[in-house]
This record gives sequence, structure tokens and C-alpha cells, in this order.
Amino acid sequence: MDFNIAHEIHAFRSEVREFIEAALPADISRRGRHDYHSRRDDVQRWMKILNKRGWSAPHWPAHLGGTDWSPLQRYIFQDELRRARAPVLDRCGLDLLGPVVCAFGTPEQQARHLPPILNGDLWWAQGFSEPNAGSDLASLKTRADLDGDHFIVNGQKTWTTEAHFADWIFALVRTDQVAKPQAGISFLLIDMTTPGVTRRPIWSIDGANTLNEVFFEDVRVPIANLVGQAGHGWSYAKFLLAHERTTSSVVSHTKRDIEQIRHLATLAKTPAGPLIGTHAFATKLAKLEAEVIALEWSVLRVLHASEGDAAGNSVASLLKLRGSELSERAALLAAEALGDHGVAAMPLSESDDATPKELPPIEDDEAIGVSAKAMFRRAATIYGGASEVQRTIIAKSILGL
Amino acid sequence: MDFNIAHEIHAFRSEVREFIEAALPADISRRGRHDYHSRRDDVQRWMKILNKRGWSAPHWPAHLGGTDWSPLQRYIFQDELRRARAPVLDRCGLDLLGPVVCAFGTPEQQARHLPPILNGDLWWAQGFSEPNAGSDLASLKTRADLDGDHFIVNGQKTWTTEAHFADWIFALVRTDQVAKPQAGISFLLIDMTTPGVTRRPIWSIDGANTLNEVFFEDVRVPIANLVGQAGHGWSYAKFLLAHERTTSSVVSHTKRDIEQIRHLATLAKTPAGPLIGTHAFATKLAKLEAEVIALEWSVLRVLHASEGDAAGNSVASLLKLRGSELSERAALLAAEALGDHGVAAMPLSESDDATPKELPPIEDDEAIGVSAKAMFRRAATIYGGASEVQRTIIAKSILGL
Amino acid sequence: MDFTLTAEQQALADSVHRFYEREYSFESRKRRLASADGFSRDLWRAIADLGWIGAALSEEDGGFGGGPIGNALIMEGFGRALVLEPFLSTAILSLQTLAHAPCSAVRDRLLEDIVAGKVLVALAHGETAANGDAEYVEAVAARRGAGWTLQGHKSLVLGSPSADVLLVTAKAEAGIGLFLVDPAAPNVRVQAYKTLDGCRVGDVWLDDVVAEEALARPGSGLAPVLRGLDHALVGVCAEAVGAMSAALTLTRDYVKLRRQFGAALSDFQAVQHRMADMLVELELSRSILYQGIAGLASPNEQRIRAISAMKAITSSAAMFVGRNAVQLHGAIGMTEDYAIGHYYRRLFVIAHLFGNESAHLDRIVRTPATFWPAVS
Amino acid sequence: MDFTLTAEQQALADSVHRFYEREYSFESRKRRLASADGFSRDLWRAIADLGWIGAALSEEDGGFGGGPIGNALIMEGFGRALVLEPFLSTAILSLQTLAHAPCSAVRDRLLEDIVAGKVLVALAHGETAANGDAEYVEAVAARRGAGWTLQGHKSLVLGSPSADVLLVTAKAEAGIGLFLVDPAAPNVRVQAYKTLDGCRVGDVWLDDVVAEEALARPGSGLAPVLRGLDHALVGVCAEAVGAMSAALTLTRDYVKLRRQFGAALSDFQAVQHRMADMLVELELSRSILYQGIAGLASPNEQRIRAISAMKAITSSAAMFVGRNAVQLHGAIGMTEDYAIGHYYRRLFVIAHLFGNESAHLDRIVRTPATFWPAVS
Repeated sequence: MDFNIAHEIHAFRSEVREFIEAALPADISRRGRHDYHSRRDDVQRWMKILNKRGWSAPHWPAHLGGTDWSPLQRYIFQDELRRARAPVLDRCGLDLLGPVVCAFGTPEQQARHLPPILNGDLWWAQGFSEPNAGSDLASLKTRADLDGDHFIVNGQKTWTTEAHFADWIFALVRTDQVAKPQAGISFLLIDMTTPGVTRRPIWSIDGANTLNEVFFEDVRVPIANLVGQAGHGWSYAKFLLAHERTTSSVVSHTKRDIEQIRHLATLAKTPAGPLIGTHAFATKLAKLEAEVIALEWSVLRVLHASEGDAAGNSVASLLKLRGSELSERAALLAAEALGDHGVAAMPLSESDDATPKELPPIEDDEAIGVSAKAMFRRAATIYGGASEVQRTIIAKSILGL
Repeated sequence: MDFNIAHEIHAFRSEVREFIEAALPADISRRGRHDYHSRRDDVQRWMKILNKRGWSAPHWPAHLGGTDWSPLQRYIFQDELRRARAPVLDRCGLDLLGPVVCAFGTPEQQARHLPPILNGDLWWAQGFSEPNAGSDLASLKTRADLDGDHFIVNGQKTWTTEAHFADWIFALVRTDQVAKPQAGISFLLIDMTTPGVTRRPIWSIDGANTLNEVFFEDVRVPIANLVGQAGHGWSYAKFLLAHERTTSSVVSHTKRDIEQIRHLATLAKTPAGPLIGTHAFATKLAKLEAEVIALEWSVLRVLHASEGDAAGNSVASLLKLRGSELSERAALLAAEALGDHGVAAMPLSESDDATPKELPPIEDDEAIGVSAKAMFRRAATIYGGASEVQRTIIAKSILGL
Repeated sequence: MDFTLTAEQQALADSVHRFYEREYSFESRKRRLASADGFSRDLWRAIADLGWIGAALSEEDGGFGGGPIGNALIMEGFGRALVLEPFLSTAILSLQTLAHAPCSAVRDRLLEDIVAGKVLVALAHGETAANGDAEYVEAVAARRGAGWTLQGHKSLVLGSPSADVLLVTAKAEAGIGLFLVDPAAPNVRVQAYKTLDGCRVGDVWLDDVVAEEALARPGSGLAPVLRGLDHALVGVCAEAVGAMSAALTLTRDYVKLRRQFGAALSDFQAVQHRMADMLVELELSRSILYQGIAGLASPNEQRIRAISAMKAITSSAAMFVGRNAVQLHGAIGMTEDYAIGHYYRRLFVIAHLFGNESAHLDRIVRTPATFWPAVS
Repeated sequence: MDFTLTAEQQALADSVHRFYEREYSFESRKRRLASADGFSRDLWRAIADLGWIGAALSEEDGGFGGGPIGNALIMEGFGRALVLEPFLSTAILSLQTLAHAPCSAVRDRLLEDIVAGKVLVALAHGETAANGDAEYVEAVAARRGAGWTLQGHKSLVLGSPSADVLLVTAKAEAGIGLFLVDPAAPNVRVQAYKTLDGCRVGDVWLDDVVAEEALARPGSGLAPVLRGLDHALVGVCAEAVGAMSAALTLTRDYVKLRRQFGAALSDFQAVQHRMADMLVELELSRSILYQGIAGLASPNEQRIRAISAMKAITSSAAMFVGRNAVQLHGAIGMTEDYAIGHYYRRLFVIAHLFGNESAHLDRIVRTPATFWPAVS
């Protein structure tokens, strides 16, 4: 045991920080202070800049466009991106699909699909959940029937993040109606412009559209778009979900929230001076900070643990559970820092030309998006395995109950 | 709906308050400020005083030594007793056994057993729980076999409150080994001095002995000591447990705790003045107070509801759940108000001659007993139906889940 | 003391129930929310015709003498159905402020017009820097001739985008006064926006605005506003009780229906226990609401503590029940198309309105009083 | 950074494990607790012989250079078994205070004797009015000839009933000094009592007590004590991690065994989820313990925040895990005869020792620093 930080790690963080400071365009950086869903064109511009530096997918294998950074270095990179309020990258392509194609895709699939992801040219959506198959994916119904060299896909996906942006979707589909539930599932790449694909936006309580329903009606998908072996989709999905053991802690996001809260509470006036100086608020922030520090050191423990390390794995399972709770708490505290205007809806349109309308008088970029974020984060303990499911996993797999 | 307090209620409270102020002996009152298990002789002296006034069991029928007070008046009476730091009366005799004997006892049983309870002459213990029948009473094993005009009792009871004091015990025993579990149980009164009865004290983590194990080995109990019908013990036990719908909120105790906390925190010094003036402590106390007020108004709702009133009953079920939580919170906050000395053990012997030994320098009567109380109250959410059981009851019986 | 409804109260509650059952389908509410006002002026007139606006007011002020319990019954029902009409801002906050203001011809006429549903009034009192301190006012009033000029910025003014009249607090040397301002007058700017639940509110700027009349002269303007706020706090807490109650019912129905891993959600003990805790929070909120109503009649410090205890408990309960109602619904609870998300957003707004939990705990701390409450 | 034990660290941890497995049965601990000292002097000598007292100390101070990680490993093991010997008071708090005090012949001799297990030392620093403020001292030091006279009252002095030497802080004009006091000297009164977990502590009164030597002269006495406290805070937090871990294991074993309503307690989802939350609290405490150890090497403000964040989190976790461990045991958890109640009482004491959660959050609030912690 040794908790000193190696010199190279310091140097690496400096290198990353200096690059981002120099490379992040000022207008994107300003909009990043809004701290809400990033605009697609901002994300794309930024991904091209990162890609030029070779840093748009550090966690991919180096020969496929990634890096050979250690888990700690990758964490620091993400941490610095959050700190600089850079746009949040296309997670579906980079973090979810990418590693699967790297590991199980054919060389042709890798050559065709990976470069546009790295460069932000093409965007992906994840088509897993269905109306009656949420946490319980094995019961999914969307079917893909072979017809010559094509699959014919029919069915419906829901809670499809970013599908309104997406050019492509990777979907779990049932290719074998007879096999046991999990064995009949395959992993298929589908061009969203194929005839028969339609989408319906789902508006959520933060006033935004990030989720969608996607319908498939006799959609013809070339057999070449099957990833890996037919019937093995389930194992690729598990691989994908297990790939990043610390991302679900969203700890860098929450650290960025804390800086935002401190900023807003320093600006906020009260009869007794700035809000940050009032005991009630300062104490809430101090407690949140302490909890985030504990979370971050839990992340560090996992980053330094080898895959097979029992202690490391047992910590990994709590990162989502506690990280999502803190993530919502932070957003609620940020809204509280806005005082009266913390209950104001501040809709930011996702389209490029629209600007916020009917805003309350907000004097600081950081304040815009805060109240919507507080609503959006209500979902943090729901998606990606609800807290109730996480607790059961911890009880059964770690405590052996 | 009308939330004004009737003039007669004000007058009643004044009458009670004035009586207690005049009648409560000064030395008992002083020891009452220790706020911990009362000494048996204090309780007995006080019960005789109350009995002379006719007030030792207000909830019994008037013709058997009780009063015809309304539930609200009975609540106010208890509230004033707590406020005055009067000794806590013999609950087993007055609150648990008494109502059962009043309702189901023979005239002979009533004549023999009720007066000594009213006068504090004889003390009772409750013999329900057994090592393998705690919350799940139907599985109790202690047996009573008929032998002429006596039962022969064999078995073991545990968690027997006050059994080390008790002259008598009322016990659930199995008189029919063949009947269905609940149907074979009878309600029996047993003189603790009968040969074959032995007790073993259970010391608890507050350093005190209030719980005991009681063993029965061929104990001969006259058949005249059977309450009501053989095999109906289960229904008497349910009657007994349901008798007071608001007592389990212990709200008057917690109100008294809040006064104690304020007193202690006013005495406690900090670098910034009295502890009560520090924002962190004052806020915790304010929050506790607000929660206790909400609890007390829930008690008032139940007191004013008729037995069959659905709304009233649904509130009754939460009184124990939330009341026990607040009870422990209050005790923990009182210990916090003592600063360094809040972690000090301050054992008060239950025997009449012992005085506290090896105490930290405590300058105020109110402080003695506080830390032991904090430990004792850890049990508040366990006894009388653990919180987990209460939540299930609420979910099933009120929410219909 | 009596916790059961009188025949009159029951009739009012029933009438409110019939009103929202008739008028407040999910779809019609959605349409109303999307309209320019964010509510229906037709329904407002209907509410006036039903006699609810003046329900709480004394008969000498043109009301029906139902007192705060009447308002609480209405607001609880409105909370259940997420009613949008400006009852809180006009019929409680503004009306009660006026009712406690010194008598004058203007005041009496305004009261009458409000009760008749003819005018919508908004109280422009809160400011961004107040941080939940109801007595804090920075806006300034200066004498000009027979009238006054006002200068300041009022935030989160409920009902202001649709108001015909603004009641504005501002400070002169003698203290805080209460002034009548026409929102269309020169130098008044109302910047409308929506709260998270979709309701329209506004910030109000006064830049050298001429106010002919002082409803209450400097030094006597704060007291009626504080009484108006007391009543409004009771009103939102009653609304919260209604909204929590509806949210709990929706959630119960959902978890009994929805199946996961081969069982109904309601079969899971974690779901059962969470819902039990939600019920406890709801019932404690109802209890402390009654306590708050009783407290309205108490002398100053006792009243402040009673009202703030009520709001602190209710704010915390509203967040707990709202957040968990969405949690137990899962992803569907996050959508616009499902009612539960609307309840959460309203509960979130209520939790923060007129001071959040912290602000009211602070107010209790600042307002010492002897403790041994309830029936003493 | 490396979170796995080195071979040496593993050897130390194993040795601690063997020690308490051998010496700390429930019954032998009970006997030791009931003895006059409340611990065993024989075992203390054994601990000294094992080289643990000086484990953390630099080699120039006669130690083994294991640093705070060494102490944390020992304290975690001691927490698991509720070890009673005065490691925290003598080997961490007093020893680290001395190690950070100015060099002197007295200091060096004392260090040597402590490490050898020859003397028991108690730091008499805290006072009742400090309310968790480690820098607050009211006790007074006045010059008398070549020495000093001391006046004051020190509360909850760990190890004082058995101490051979007291280190006392007191304030003169130049600031706080650190003085050597013989507990048997005239005008020193040690009033011994027990903490809730049965350990012996004392309050110390100094009434015109003559101190020949100042270990640190007025103005330079606080710094070494604060460093001593930093190390002691890491020590109790490590102890808490050990005690929570043992409490969780005991509870897991109990709920798997104990049956109610026809099923093992561990089959109930409410029990499973509660235990999951307990595990989370434990693991977060372990994480922030490591952070606290790293923070010992940081400059002033960063160190204070790191240490206080650690104690705030750990105090809260200790109460949560301790309270729920008893809850899940039910009535049996409340008894002297069952181990879990002893763990709860120790965790309760730890949660309050050297400042509770509130005190350390206050300290964070008073100590501003830039945030973006960990590997920056």
C-alpha cells in the first residue's frame, strides 16, 4: 500500500489539461458551462479535435484507434474533460458499441464502423430495452428472421437514448424463436435510414428529448451486419455492460457539479451575505464533498485492482449505487443554490438554432440547465440497473445472502 | 374540522398539572430528572399517591378503579406526568394485564389482582416471548398440563421485562398440544414465588438489567388463575396489545427529551457560546422538534378518531414506527449535547442503596442517564414489533400491497 | 378539536372533488397548461361562481367565513388533480394579504372584485436575495407628490404574467409599505417564464414606477404580507398533501400491475417498505398541516414556529414522496406522458416555494419559544 | 499509488490477525475489561515486543518507518477484535504528538520508553467547551521560576487512569505549550470513569500543578498536538473500519442462521437491502480512510479537509452500521452476552471521539480550499 501519486501521473494530468485548455473552442467551452445535454454539432467538432490528437477513444485497443493508457490514465482523462466542461462525447458509439466491435467484430466491420465513431461522423443508439423487457432483457421480443442474405427485423425498442440523433442503432434481436430465451438473441447493426425504421421521441420531465421509441417494420438488414455469432448477443451485451467498471460512478460529473454549486452559491446573495457563507448551505456542500471524495477513492481502488481481485470487484458494485444517489443530490443542491430560480424551467433546445426562451433572469452561464439537470438526474437511480436491483446484487453476490 | 382546544381541556390539563406539582415528592422529582429507569420504591410511593387521588389507572373502567376520562384526557394526563418527570409507572400491571383482567377476569380475579396493581403493591411481568417465539408468538412451547385443580407449567420465557422486580407474571402457555398452534394457548397468572420458578437477569448494552429469562419447572398453578377460557389466550393477548393505540408513539417521552436536550445544550459551552446557539446543533433540534410535533398531531388525530374510523386506524399504525425512530434520535441528540461526556457510561443502579460510581464530572441531574438512555433506545425500533414488521403491516393492511 | 369534516366542510370537499373529476382529465390539463395563460379563465370564473375564492374570508370582507380549513380543503383537492388555476396566488396569497391590510376603499373594492373572479392579483414581494427570509425587502419606495415611486426587482412572482393588479412591497424610511401597481404601467416589466411543473410565473422589475396608492403605508406593509404568506404556506402544504396522496395512489396501482422478474412489483418487500415510508411521510404531513392551521390563530412567535415546522416537514415529505413515486415507476415515471412525473415536478416546486426545508428550520432556530406543544 | 499490501504490510496484518485470534476470545476480553486497568499490561508488553508501538515511527525516532499505514493495519485488526490495550492513546496520539514536538532529551527518552512498552502516556488536551474544535484550550500555564504552573480541566483523557505520564496542553501569553505532568504529582486529580464500551478514561484537573519541563514552549505546543490528533483520527477511523467489518460479518452470519415466519432472515429483501447499504458505508469508509492517510502528507489546509472528510464520513458510517447491526439481530443484539452490542458501543464511542460528524463538517466549512481532489 502506498498512496503517493507517481510523478508520471501528475505529468500526464498536466499534459491532458494543457491540451484541453488549448484545444477546446471558446464557444463550446462557454456552452459547456450550461452543463446540460450537449449540442450535437459541439460534440462532433470536439470529437474531431480529439481524434486528430488520437484521444477520442482512449479505452479502445491502440491498433484500432485507441491508446495504451492505464485505467488510471483513462480516468484522469475523463476527469479533465469534465473539469473543463467539454461536451459529453457520444457514449453509445464510443463506450458501448466500440469495445464490442473491437473485440468481436470482423475486420470489415471494424474498418467500416470504428473510424466514423472516432471522428464523430456517425452516431449510434442502443436498442436493448423493450416495453416489456427493461431490467429483464431475456424476455425481449423484437425478431430478426433470415431471408436470403438479409434479416427481416420486426418489433419495438424503447428508452432508446439519443435515437433522435442516431444514424445507426445496435440492437438485440431474437434470431431463434425456439432456443431458450437468452440463447436465441443476436447482436445486429441497423442503419436508421433503412425503410421501415421509424422513431417517436419520448419527452422527459426535464423538458428534453433524449429518449425515444424505435419501431421496426419489415426492416431488411444485411447479414454482414451481424456482430459475432448468431445467438451470442446476450454475451456481447454483458461484455458491453461490464466493460467500464467505474464509469457508472459518474464521479467526475459530480465533482464538476460541486465546483458549479460553489460557484453559484458564491454569486447567490442572502441577507447574511453570499449563500456559500451560510452555515446551512455550506454544511450541506461539505457533506456532499466528503461523500464524493469517498466515492472517488472507491473509484481509485477499483482502477488499481486487477480484474480478478475480489476486493476491487466488491467495491465496483457499489459505485453505481452510491454514485447515482450523489449525482442526484448534487443536482438538487445546485438548484437550491439558485434560490427562487431553482424551480424555474430553463429549456435549452437541442436544435442548433434555437436559444432559450422565456428564461428567468439568469446572470450566469453556469445557472442555465441546472434545474433541468435536477429533474433529469431523478433518473440516475433508475437507468443502468435501478438502485433496488443494485442492492440485491450486492447482497447476493458480495454478502452471499 | 375544528382545531380549537375546548376550554374544558385546558382546565383539565391545569388541574392535572397542579395536582402533580403539589403531590410529587421533591426527592422523587429530582431523581426523575435523571431520566432513566425509575427506582421501584419511587414508583411505588408515587402510585400510592396517585391511587389515593383515583388516578393510577385512568384507562380502566371507573367501577374497577379507573376513570371515565376521554382518550384525549388520558393522553394529557400521561403527557403531564412525563413533563413533570414523574416515575414511569408499572406498565405491565397497569397497561397490559389490568385491561385484560377488567375485561375477561372473574369478579374474584378482579377483586384479588386489581387493587394491588392500582396501589403499586404487587408488580407484574409479561411472559410472552420465548427463545424461538419472538415476533412469531404462535410457535410458543411453554406448556401447562392439567393435574386436578392445578396446571403444571414447564418451559422458558425470555425478554421478560421487569421480571427481576415482579411478584407475579402473566404468561401465554400451551394448554392443548393437539389444537392448531394459536388455538391451544391460554392466559395464565403465575405467582413468581411458586416453587419451580427461577429467573436469570439479562444485562443489556445500556449497562442495566430490565430484561430477564424466566424458567418454569413443574410449577403448580391453581386452575383459578386461568384468565377467561382455556385456548383463548391468543385473543386476550391481541386485545392487550391493541388496547392503547397511541402509547407506542412514546411522544410524551420524546417531548420531555426535547426539553432535556434544550436544557443540556443551554448549559453546554462551546468556543462560540452555548451549544444551543450553534447553527448545527440548533438545526438538528429544530428538525427533531418539527418531526415530534407532526407525530403528536398524528396522536391527536387517533385520539379523536372513533374505533371504526379507517383514517384514524391508518394513522395509528405509523405511530410506533415513527415514534420509535424519533425516540432513539432524541436520545442520541441528548448524548451529543453532553459533548465529551456523552460517550461516558453513567450506570445508575436499580437497587435502592447504590449510587452512581465512577461518574464523569456531571454537573446537572438531567445529564445522568442520558448516555445509557441513548443505548437503551437502540431497542426502540426492535421491541413491540420491529420497524421491519411495522412497515410490512402498513404496506399490507393500509396500502393493500 | 374535531378531525372529522362538518357537513358543510364535507359538502365543500365533495364539490371540489366533482370539479376536478369533471374538468381535470390528463389531456384537458395538458391543453390548459400549453395555453397562453397556462390555465383556463373560464374555469377561474367557474371557481368564482362556486364561491370558493372567498370561501375562507370573513363575511364582513364579503366571504363565506369558512376560514383556512375551507382553503385547505380546496387546495388539497387541487393538489390531487394538479389544478392550474391561480387559487394560491390570487385567492389565498393576495386575498389574505389584502384582508389583513388596513381598511380603505381601494382595498375593499379589490377584495370584492377578487372574490367575484373579476380581477387576478399577484403579490410581488419575494426577492432573489431573501433566501427564504420573508421579512427581507430591498425594493425602495420614495415619496413623489401624493404618491410614490418604486424601484426594485421581485422574483418568482406567482400569477404575475396574467395579473391585472400587482401588490408590491417596497421599503421607505418608515419601513415596508404595500403598493398597488398596474402591470401595464410604464416602467413595469414582467418577465414571464415557467416553473418546472409548467406553470407560468414571472420576475417583476420596477424602474421608477409611479404608484398612486399605498394599500399600507411604509411601516405597516409587512404585517399583512406575512399573514398572507402564512395562509399561502398552509395552502401549499394542503396542496402538497393532496398531490402526495394522489402520487401514492398512482404508485400503488402501478406497482400492483407492473410485473418484473416474474412477480408483481408490489410483491417485493423493498417496494412494500418504501411505500410504507411514503405513507408515513404523507400522514405526518397531514397531521402537521392541521397543526399549521391551528397555529394561524396563535400569537406571533408560536405562529411562526407552527407554520415553519409545517413547511419544513412538508417540504421534506414532498421531495421524499415525489422522488420515490418516480423511482418505483421506473423509466416510465420520467416521461411527460405519464402523470407521475407531473406530480413530482409540482411537489418539487412546492418543496421550494416560500422557503425550502432549510429556510424554515432556520426560521424556527431564529424564533425561540417554549416547547411542549399541541393541546397545552 | 498501490492499494495492495506489500509483503511487509501483509506480514504485519497477518501478525495482528494471529494476535487477536489467539488472545481475544469473547470471554478473555470480558475478563480483561472487568480488570482494574480495563486491559492487560501483559498483552501491552507483548505488543511492545512485537514491535508494533513504534511501527509507524521513523527510524531516527527509534521506530520501524512503517508510517501511518502500519498503524492503520494494526488499528483495523484491533477494531475487528475490539482490542482494549491503549494503542490509540499511547502508541498513536501521545507518540505522534511527541514525534512532532521539538527535539529534547526528555522527548527522546520518552519516545524510547514508549516504544519499549515501559511507560503509558496520555495526552490531556481536549476540554469540555471545545465542542470538537481541536485548537481550543482554556487551561492556563504561568511561569514559576524555571518551570511552569498549570491550571485547568481536561476531559475524556484517553488512557489517563493508567498513565505513567501526562502530556498537558495549556495556554500562556505566547500561545499554547505542551507540558509533562506526573499524574501522581500534588494537585493533579484524575477522575476515572468508563466510556459506554467499558473502557476506562478520565477527566483531569490541574490546580496549580508544577510542571518542570515544557516539551514545547508556549506558542509551539499546538502544532505537534494537532499532528498527533491527525494520526489518532486516522487510527480511530481504521479501527472503525475493522469494527464495522466484523459487525457486518457477525450480522451476515446471524441473519443466515436465524429463522422467522418460516424463512431465514436473510431471505427477506428488506434485510438484504439494509445489509447492502451497510456494506456500502463500510467500503466508503475504507476508501476515505486511504484518502485520509494520503492526506497526512498534504500541506495544512488540504490536510485538515482530508482528515475531517474522513472522520465525518466514518462517524456517520459507524453509527449506521452499528445501529443496523443491532437492529438486524433483534432483541439479542441488545444484550451484554452477545458480541454485536459491544461492537455497536465501540462504534458509538468512535463516532463521537475527537469530534463527531457535525464537528468535522464544521471544520471543513471553516477551512476553505479548492476542490478537485484525489489524483490531481
